[in-house]
Amino acid sequence: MTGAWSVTKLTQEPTGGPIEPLLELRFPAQADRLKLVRGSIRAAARMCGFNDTAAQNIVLAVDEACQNIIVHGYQGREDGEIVLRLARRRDGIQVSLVDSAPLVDPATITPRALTDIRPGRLGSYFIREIMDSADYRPRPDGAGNLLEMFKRLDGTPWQAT
Amino acid sequence: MTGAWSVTKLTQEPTGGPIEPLLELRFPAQADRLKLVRGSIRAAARMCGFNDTAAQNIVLAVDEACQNIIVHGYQGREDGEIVLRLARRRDGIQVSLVDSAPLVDPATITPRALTDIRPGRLGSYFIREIMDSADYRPRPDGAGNLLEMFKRLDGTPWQAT
Amino acid sequence: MASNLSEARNQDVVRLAGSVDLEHSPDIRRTLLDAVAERVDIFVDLSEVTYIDSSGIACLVEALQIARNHGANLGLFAVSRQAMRVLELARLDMVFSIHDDLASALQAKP
Amino acid sequence: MASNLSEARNQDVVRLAGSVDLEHSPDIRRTLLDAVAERVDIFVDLSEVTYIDSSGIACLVEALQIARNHGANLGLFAVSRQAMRVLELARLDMVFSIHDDLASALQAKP
Ligand SMILES: Nc1ncnc2c1ncn2[C@@H]1O[C@H](COP(=O)(O)OP(=O)(O)O)[C@@H](O)[C@H]1O
Ligand SMILES: Nc1ncnc2c1ncn2[C@@H]1O[C@H](COP(=O)(O)OP(=O)(O)O)[C@@H](O)[C@H]1O
Repeated sequence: MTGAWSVTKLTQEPTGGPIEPLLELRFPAQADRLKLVRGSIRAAARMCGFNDTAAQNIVLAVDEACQNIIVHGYQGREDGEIVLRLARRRDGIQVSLVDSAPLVDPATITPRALTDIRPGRLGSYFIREIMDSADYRPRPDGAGNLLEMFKRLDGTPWQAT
Repeated sequence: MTGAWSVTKLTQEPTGGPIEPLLELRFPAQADRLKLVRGSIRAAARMCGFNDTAAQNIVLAVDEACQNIIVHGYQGREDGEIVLRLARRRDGIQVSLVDSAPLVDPATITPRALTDIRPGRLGSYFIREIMDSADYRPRPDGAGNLLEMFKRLDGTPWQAT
Repeated sequence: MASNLSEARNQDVVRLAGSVDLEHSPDIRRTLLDAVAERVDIFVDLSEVTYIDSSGIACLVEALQIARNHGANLGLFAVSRQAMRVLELARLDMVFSIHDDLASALQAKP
Repeated sequence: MASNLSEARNQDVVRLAGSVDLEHSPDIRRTLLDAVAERVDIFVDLSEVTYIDSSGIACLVEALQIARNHGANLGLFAVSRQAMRVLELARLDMVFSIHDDLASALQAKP
């Protein structure tokens, strides 16, 4: 893996067939809201064909991405909002996160090394371990970030680009 | 109760203090989407202070209101959308449902009588049994309906107006 | 949250599981109406029901009515806590004959 | 989904329950750091943990490091399936000493 882990084959070449929107969730970027969305993520993953363990892992990855927006993106700003979109593809689940926080440089998101036994950098590590891709880019209108994540049904492991 | 059960004290005289938005959910008006939102409703009700049995009842009431929008409002129209807003008040939970279906005449929503042993009219019966108020009115822009429901924390029974 | 629904017909027993909701009630209705069409007493196992809504309750009520029209009965047994809460809300816990398990349901047959 | 979190300090045992997540980890961190400050071995009961995220894992790792710096240890016991899944994902199941129950944890004390 070469520094950033942001650009993946997924967004360059969508091959998974049509994207079916399942549910959009919109909530204030606050830690106490995350418990409200976990059940939806889990049920959406089940609906996309994942078993319950896989679905719980997907919940963790999406939750971690939301936490990063709350903690690092908005840095505790009270009026921040997160939009979470869940969509089904024939070959997996697609999860999008939209924020209005300052633009993120994906190169700064460096997951911990496997041998690291320190408290930090676990969130991005979980996202990378669990999802097949996570693609950070600016929103088209430039007013924030768009994080597009995908998890394949067959469980093909993470492919660095 | 005088025919319709739509107008309640709640919207005429909000006395419960500030309304804190918890979560907004937006989904296609389809039966297979309801399982995606139940967990959020339950967690929101718990967050508002309801015990788990009360929270499960609130899930049922909101689910029934969504079903009525799917079945009676959109009548199976595939492009219909439902917006569900969950908010916390000091004295309970407020749930709003927004649709773009033809305008409903609240007078036509007649829950089953207690002695009725027939398959229908159970949905509005559950809503009335469980919630403290359910107020149907047109959206301000006239493009659909707004259903505002409230459940008090102390469990004061339904008050007809 | 899981919506896995399984119905197993075994003689006069129908087993419902998971979410007995708007998504699954068309299938469940078919199963129940097929069962009561045979004009024998039917017992419905609700032990694995995690969620039931008005459409699920309506299936049970409709099947009960048809059974009674035939001079037969439709009883419920091993009703999960979730399902019992909703039956009680609907005030139908006194309308259905409800049994702890299949053995007592069969015992109670007239 | 429930986020009820209870921590009970009882000698060298800390019990975590419910969601060990971003909402609750500041309190949990305080509890764990207070516990390891006493420079004795600490055992953490994770049997009732229904959800744990990176912030919860980070609390455990930080407390483990402080304990080790004191020449003490921090062990986990009765780890719930949910918590074990996340510890394994983090490859920390080999870093913590993990015991089936408190008795075996105490037995394993050097
Ligand atoms: N949404 C984001 N906005 C800004 N920076 C981010 C975002 N997500 C991750 N980062 C950066 O990546 C780093 C690693 O994130 P993570 O692995 O979740 O660990 P931690 O949150 O413990 O630092 C963060 O410290 C932060 O600098
Ligand atoms: N959102 C709605 N839009 C239009 N009509 C509605 C709506 N909700 C309820 N109704 C009317 O109220 C009646 C009673 O609803 P309900 O008690 O849920 O029973 P059922 O759905 O079994 O008819 C419906 O048959 C319908 O005519």
